[in-house]
Amino acid sequence: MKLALIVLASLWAAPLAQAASQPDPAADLQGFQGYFLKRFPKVPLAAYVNGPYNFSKSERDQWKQIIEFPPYAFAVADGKTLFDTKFANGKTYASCFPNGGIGIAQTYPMFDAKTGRVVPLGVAINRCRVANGAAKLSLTTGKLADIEAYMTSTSDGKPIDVVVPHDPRALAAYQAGKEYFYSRRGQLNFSCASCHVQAAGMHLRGDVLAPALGLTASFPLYRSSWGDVGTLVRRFIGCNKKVKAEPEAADSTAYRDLAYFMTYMNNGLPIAGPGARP
Amino acid sequence: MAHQILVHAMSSGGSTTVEALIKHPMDSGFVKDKAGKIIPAHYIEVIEFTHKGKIVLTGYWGPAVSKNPFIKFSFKGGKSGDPIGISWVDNKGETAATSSNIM
Amino acid sequence: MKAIAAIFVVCLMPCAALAATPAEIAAGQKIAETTTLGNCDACHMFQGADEAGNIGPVLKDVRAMVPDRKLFYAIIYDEEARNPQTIMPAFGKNQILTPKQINEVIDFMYTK
Amino acid sequence: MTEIEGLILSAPSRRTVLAAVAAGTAAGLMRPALSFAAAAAPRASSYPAKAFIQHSQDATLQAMFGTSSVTASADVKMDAPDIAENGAVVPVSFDANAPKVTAAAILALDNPFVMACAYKIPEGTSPAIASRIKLGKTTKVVSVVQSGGKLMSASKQVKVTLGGCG
Repeated sequence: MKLALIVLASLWAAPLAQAASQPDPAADLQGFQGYFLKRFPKVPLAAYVNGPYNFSKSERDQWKQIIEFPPYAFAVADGKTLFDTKFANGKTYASCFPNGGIGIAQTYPMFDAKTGRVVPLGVAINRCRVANGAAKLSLTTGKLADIEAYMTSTSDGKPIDVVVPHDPRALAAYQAGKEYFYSRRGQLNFSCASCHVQAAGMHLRGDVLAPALGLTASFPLYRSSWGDVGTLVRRFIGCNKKVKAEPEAADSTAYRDLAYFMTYMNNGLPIAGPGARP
Repeated sequence: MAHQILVHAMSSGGSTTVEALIKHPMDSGFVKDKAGKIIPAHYIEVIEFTHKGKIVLTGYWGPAVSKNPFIKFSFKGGKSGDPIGISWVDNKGETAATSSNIM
Repeated sequence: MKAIAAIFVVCLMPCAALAATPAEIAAGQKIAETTTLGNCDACHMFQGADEAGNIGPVLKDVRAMVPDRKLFYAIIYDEEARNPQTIMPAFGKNQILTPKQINEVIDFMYTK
Repeated sequence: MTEIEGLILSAPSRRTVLAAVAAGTAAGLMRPALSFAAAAAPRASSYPAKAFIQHSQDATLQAMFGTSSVTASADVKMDAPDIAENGAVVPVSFDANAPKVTAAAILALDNPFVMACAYKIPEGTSPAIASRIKLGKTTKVVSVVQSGGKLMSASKQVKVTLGGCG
């Protein structure tokens, strides 16, 4: 037993090793991706976007059957309709984004130098609504998730390209997200990393824990347990609840920064959203 | 955007494969909502697929068919451009129908 | 049957002041297999567990693995104190299980 | 940890579907259907309602086919997972190598009602259908095919597990 615990501990130590005095996202990224590539040599980098399906053939076979006609198809279709629908002022979502919002999801979350805050795609969609006189939508599910599903589908296969600029506020946001990721919380005392780094690829009862590498690439997600499409923020709230911690607000700085760190760690991996999971 | 039906019909080698995804809650009547109240059963009972007006499959579904049901089957014949009709009726008497062409 | 055998084993041990009763062992099993309580099988494989996880060590010949009951209690109570890297929840410290429940889980695990 | 060879990117079919949905052009995709009169609504009266409220295989088959006599046959192939990823969406398909198949049914023996779905299969339609069903708990799933008036079947135990965190 002692031996097993020591082995776990050493496996776990690698991504934590760079306890940062000065945030160095590029070095973190190399360490983070390298850790997983070394630990699971059979899984190529790009395949991490398929999460648990690299670790269970049975689950992978079911997933292949499900994505043959994916259950998120309605969300993509509805999202497109919403995306193309004019606001009262005659403008559309396209007016708020570079390239009319098509093929740009891989650049989010984005650091906004004006406000000094991280802006995930969902927040950008809401900003667009407010700028055009419409009310904000829920950041977790429903119409906003559908719009995000459509926009993400237009980036399918594009490499994730999140930028942490040399701005102390951006670096601080990145660092805060990293600390959130590695901090234990809740009655169960798990960090995000407990499950998605330390126990990645292992079975939690019947479920395979997806590695943190690639995790954000398939969002928004259709989860069978949700019965519809939800955003990354919805998952953050769900995970916090599962470890019996108080979830943050959907629009909180904590979740924005966490999404920033986690998505940056996936830089270079292809967008595979919307995705489907159990 | 209620009652959508997504259809893919593809002909090859003298037969046509039809795949469809139907938007429907398929509530079983066994699940409670957040307030602890049973969500009443609401599911498709009969679904019909036609090729040029002739029935090629009739499905009888119950509450154990998954939400947003998927079905895949194939029939002999059919060529690109032929119409495929799909229609359903559920236990509340709601109906929907759509038509699409074989690719 | 297994429970009865376990009582004999416990009675033969010089350290065991009191033998675990079948009721205690059954209570321990219930706690171990209930997701909102011990949820042990989420991470640990043990005989009889249905579709257990593999995050923690397999719990087999547990008495040989952790012969010291006090140590076993401490592991369940707060393993992080002993091993800062562990992901085993602190069932006692964080009040997921009561001391009585932890002891029942131990009684059950000593039959494995 | 038993990682398997990585599956890079997504299946082509997913991309086809996605592209079609995104473009909104592919045949029949995303047409809101209520106003569409292309096909008449099926007759609800044909629904074998009685077959869908039974609690045993025998009673279900009796109500559906008028007989509960069924023979397990290697000519019925069935595909279902050993362990369901999620009980709410379990892909199940069957493929019968038999003449004159006129109907089929999928049963989940430990569901509240045994019958999941049934099909009337006209001549010219292949007796092979894939769909997704809900399983309330671990259960035997049975595919029954009516061939020349006789019932033949294949079955498989499908395990439904609890989520990890409770």
